[in-house]
Amino acid sequence: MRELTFAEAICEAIREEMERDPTIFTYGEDIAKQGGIFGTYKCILGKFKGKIIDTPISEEVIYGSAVGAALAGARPIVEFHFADFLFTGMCSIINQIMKIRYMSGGQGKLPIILRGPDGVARAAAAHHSQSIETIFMHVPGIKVVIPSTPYDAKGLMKTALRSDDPVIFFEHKRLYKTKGPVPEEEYLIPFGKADIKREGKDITVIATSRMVLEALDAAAELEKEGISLEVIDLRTLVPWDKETVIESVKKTHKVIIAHETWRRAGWGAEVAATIYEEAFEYLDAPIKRIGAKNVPHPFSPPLEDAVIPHKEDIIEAAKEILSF
Amino acid sequence: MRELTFAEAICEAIREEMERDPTIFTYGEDIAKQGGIFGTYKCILGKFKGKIIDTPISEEVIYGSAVGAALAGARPIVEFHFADFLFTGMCSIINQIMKIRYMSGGQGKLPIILRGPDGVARAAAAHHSQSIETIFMHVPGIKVVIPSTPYDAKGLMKTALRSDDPVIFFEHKRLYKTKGPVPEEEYLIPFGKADIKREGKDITVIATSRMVLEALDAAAELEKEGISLEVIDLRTLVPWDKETVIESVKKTHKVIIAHETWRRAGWGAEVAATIYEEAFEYLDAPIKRIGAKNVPHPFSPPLEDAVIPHKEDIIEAAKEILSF
Amino acid sequence: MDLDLLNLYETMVKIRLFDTKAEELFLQSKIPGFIHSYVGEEAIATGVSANLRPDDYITSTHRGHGHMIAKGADLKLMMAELYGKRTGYCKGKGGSMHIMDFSLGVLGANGVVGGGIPIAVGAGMAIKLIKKTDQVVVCYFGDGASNRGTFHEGLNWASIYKLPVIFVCENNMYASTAYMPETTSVLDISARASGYSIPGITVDGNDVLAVYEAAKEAIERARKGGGPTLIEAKTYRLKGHFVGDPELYRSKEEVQKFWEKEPIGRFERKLFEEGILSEEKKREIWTKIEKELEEAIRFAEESDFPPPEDALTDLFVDDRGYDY
Amino acid sequence: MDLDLLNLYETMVKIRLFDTKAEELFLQSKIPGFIHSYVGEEAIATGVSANLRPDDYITSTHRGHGHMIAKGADLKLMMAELYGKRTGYCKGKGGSMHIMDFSLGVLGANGVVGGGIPIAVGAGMAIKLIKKTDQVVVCYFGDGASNRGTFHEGLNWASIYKLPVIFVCENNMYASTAYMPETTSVLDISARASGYSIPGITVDGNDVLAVYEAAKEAIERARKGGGPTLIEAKTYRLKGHFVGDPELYRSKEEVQKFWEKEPIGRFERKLFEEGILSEEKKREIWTKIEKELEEAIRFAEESDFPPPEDALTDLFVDDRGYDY
Ligand SMILES: Cc1ncc(C[n+]2csc(CCOP(=O)(O)OP(=O)(O)O)c2C)c(N)n1
Ligand SMILES: Cc1ncc(C[n+]2csc(CCOP(=O)(O)OP(=O)(O)O)c2C)c(N)n1
Ligand SMILES: [Mg+2]
Ligand SMILES: [Mg+2]
Repeated sequence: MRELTFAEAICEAIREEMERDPTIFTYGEDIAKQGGIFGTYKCILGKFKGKIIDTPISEEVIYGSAVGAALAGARPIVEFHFADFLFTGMCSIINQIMKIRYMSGGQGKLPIILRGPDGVARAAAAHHSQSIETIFMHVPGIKVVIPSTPYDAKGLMKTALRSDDPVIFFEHKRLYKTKGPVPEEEYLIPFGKADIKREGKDITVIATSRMVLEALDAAAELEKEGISLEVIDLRTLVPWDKETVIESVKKTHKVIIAHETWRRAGWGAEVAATIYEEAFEYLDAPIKRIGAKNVPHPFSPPLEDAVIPHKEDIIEAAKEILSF
Repeated sequence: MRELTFAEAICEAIREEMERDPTIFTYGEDIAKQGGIFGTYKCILGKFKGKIIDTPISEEVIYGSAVGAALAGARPIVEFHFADFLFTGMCSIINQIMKIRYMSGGQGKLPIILRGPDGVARAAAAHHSQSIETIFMHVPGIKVVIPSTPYDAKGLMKTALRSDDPVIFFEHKRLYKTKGPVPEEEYLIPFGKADIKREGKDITVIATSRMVLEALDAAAELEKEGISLEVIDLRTLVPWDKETVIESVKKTHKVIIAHETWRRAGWGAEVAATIYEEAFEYLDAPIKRIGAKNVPHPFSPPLEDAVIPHKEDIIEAAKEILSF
Repeated sequence: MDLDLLNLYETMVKIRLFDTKAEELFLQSKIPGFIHSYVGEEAIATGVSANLRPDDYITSTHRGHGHMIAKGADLKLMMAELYGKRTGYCKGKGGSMHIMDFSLGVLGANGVVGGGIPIAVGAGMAIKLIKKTDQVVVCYFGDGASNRGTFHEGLNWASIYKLPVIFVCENNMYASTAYMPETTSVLDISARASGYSIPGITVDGNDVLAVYEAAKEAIERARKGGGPTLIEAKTYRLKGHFVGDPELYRSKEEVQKFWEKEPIGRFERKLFEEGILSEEKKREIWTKIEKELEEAIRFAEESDFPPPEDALTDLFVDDRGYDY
Repeated sequence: MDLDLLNLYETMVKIRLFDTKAEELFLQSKIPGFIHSYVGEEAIATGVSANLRPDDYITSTHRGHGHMIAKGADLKLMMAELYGKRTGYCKGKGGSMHIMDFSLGVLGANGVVGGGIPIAVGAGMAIKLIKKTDQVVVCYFGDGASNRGTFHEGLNWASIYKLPVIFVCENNMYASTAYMPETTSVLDISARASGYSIPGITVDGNDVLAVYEAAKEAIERARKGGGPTLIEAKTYRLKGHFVGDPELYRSKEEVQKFWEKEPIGRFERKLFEEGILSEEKKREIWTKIEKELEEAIRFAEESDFPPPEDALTDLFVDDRGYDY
């Protein structure tokens, strides 16, 4: 099958949907003239005249305007440049995008997509490295997509672009250049459906985004030692696929949850607590949660590596859990 | 002992510390002329000339200015008016206040207090009812105080005002008028020290803020049925008192966690996951987590009541847990 | 559009009576939450809306009853919403501060000061870039809001893209307890327009015809592609910030003085002088509105509260898999 | 202060050579992360800082090397920070984009565009309200930042309280890929000053003496309690937005044209003409700086990376009980 990079897959989804739906338009900082700083708009560079728009550095309006655009009949794709700058317009997101339909008593619909990069790049430090998906799982009002492969990214982006609800779509910086098979034919991936990226029988690893790749690497290494990991990629956090997770837990009785965002009160805690609630008697050992250390992201590479999680952390956790 | 309201206790702490430390000043919206909309500045109304300041509605500066003020040698107490409007200046908080000391490699100190109301009032709806303490437990860089009694509020506020680190201090709207004993003599309450508000032997209830009162009410009712709840008030979430919690769990083997903020990915998930990690074999039943339903806060009183948790939810959870 | 002066008069009286009644009902505890009265500012929404078509949009504020009524709202549905009844505009989920009717073009009253500005700008983008119609958007906000970042970002944005957005600043001299000159660094907020290279004009906001004329010019310009305008309508908030405000920050004399300039009596005198209004006609109008209002109150009182389970609807169009 | 022209020259050359070298080292992969070059804008920080005392403050931007150097930074500690070494200004935690030295009065380079504005305002508050000294604060930011809400909130705030803050907008015609007139609704950003009733002035930012004079006037006024000034220094970003920028958004010819106006050659010619600088003196200055720079590089290269455990220090002054 044809291979695309993660960035190309996203771009293709956007291009196809923009061709199909004339109400889609997209705006954000630095997208129109260079095709986006990570190349996510390369395939539409110079196309769709008037519908790919560079904006001022005015995040409260970048995000909040999506509400008005959607209610007036358009379908905005808003780039957030870096997840760290979601905070710059957070009120527009959390208090407007995520609440207005509910406050209105269900009037209208809000087909809004917020998309952009999150996660660490390399030595980008505390203002350009954050992963903050947990906040949008905690505060109600938006669907949260956080894919790990080009295939998933395309299929989920297409679903997002046909959804009538607000969606936030996180693209990990270190994934943009990764390649994977993407069929030429159209396909959509529903929200709330996890993907078992690798079947296994000893331990269930639940991950998203970059940590799925780390989990797969860990699984490959542990296989040599006769340890079999099942790697579940949640793909969407709101809604999230409890059934697939619980089913796997009932098979393996052991769980590792891995995310790049901070460990403390990260979404791993929610998934863990839910597993205990729904499959308490099936668990052989406490769930291991892996996440970043609870500090901002330091600049210096060795410090950065000490803060974010890696496959080694998964391997270590697997060994610990087996010796519980 | 003398009784004060929650609002009076906070004000007294601020007044005493302002008398002691001439570098303290305070600003925010609507504080100087009416003593604050919930009366938290009544006891200093007209005092400390030039140090109690009404500001424009400019939250990004209200919060961000605290960094400059602190680094230039002052000790700002910044009121956030409503927790919902923390989002309006979230970048100043999360990207500046919470990161700058770390990014600087530990230069200087940041004696900043963000304080103000959170939680439901009555029919204040989606923009004036939120509790968002979990976000500050998840993202590293600030200490989180969330008291339930006038006594604790005063002692913790005084500690905050002598701390050299940023502190966010949440005062529940429905607590402001509650009364409780507050000694005339000076006392401080350290961060990271939970308070057992009621001893019990059957179930540990871990709560903060308004839910502590609900838990105490639930405990009083359940006592009649011979069920004994131990009610732990965490008081601070960063840092939080794992030891006291684990000790109690080892005694009761059963746990309920109750907070007013949304249940999904709320701090209850972190506390639950931690308990499982550290006291797995001591647990007789899955932990019950109680929080708001995962929707914005509706206006209409019966809907609001359907969304936020009450003592009845604790009672129900207790009965369920005992019949596990 | 042909201007019907009696129509203007009738709209102003309707707003006045609605808000006067709402205040009364609030003080009788029939209306929960908060109410912000538009009494004294009726000429603004009335004069502006007389230029609007049903398919034009507005964004409103926390003080939004007048904006809704001037745009043609049904008093029954409004009153029911204020009561928190299921028959209200937002099924009881919004309340006074978040009342809206997308089908009327009202993209929301808003509990966030300045929160409507990005929304208005977004509607303008959809109109200009996607729908390519000659609709316009009116964005109401207060003097206090003019100090928020959204004001700046929104006006710059609307100017750059020449959006059909008319920014109407209702300068009622107070932002809650704050006297406008003490928190706002210009005497005329319209002076800020030059910072965005757009026309700015100050009008007497208590003179409905002056407002009408200023709005007419701005709206016609916007419809023809001439871009945004900033209109500052100078008025005075005759009532407290919210119903129940102790108003410690201003003198009764000051308020009294401004009652003499209130817009309805002023317009009425003019209409009498010009023979357009007679005592009889006046009685007819008032009686009609009073009846309409009584019906609205009856409707609200006789309507049911929403059942608790309604709290878990209306967040998403598609909530499959969502976890309430 | 007596103006030493050779001193100005030397500072500009130091900045130029530092950033030229940093670019080179970055391209050799010796410096990780991002680098934003100040080449071509040296006259601004140099002209401004010549008016500053050691106890004055500045807030800087992502393009902050020049601001640091002009305020007196040690090139060794700077270079070590860029390398991510433990001997750097921030022990490797900040890097180029978050370099700071509080003891020099540099309250941070900042990865958030416009993020320094609230910080500067806060330092101004501490000076004016608490410390009551005649210190001043210079707040640097770009043309792009002038469209952020913080600009508006900050200037209004500084005006109201008459704070000793000098806002220096470095208008280099680009905000990343965005050409200034396409995202900014005024031709002269200084025109926005009138919206805050403060003096606004545009100077040739490539003329160090013009910058010096404008800053002198503004800083003297601020020291005497005359409040803030907005200085727009018009310049041009000769290098890409960051080192490695493909610069698809502008022509080589355009850049070439502006190289002819670059500030150092221009000032040099003047100094030669006036007999203040000779070829010999010039060589002496350049050689001295080149040596200083070599030493700085050697220092950086010979320094150690921080050990991983350093990642868990410097967040709080008091981290007892904190959970990393
Ligand atoms: C972002 C934000 N900050 C603070 C508040 C609290 N608040 C509600 S109304 C108000 C005053 C608004 O003043 P103005 O914009 O002049 O409108 P007015 O009430 O005078 O109509 C304030 C501070 C809020 N709702 N939103
Ligand atoms: C709040 C925020 N939004 C976006 C960015 C990404 N970004 C970094 S620099 C930059 C352009 C800044 O332009 P300007 O203020 O003119 O400064 P210059 O780079 O020209 O010195 C952008 C958009 C950011 N760092 N922060
Ligand atoms: Mg006002
Ligand atoms: Mg620039």
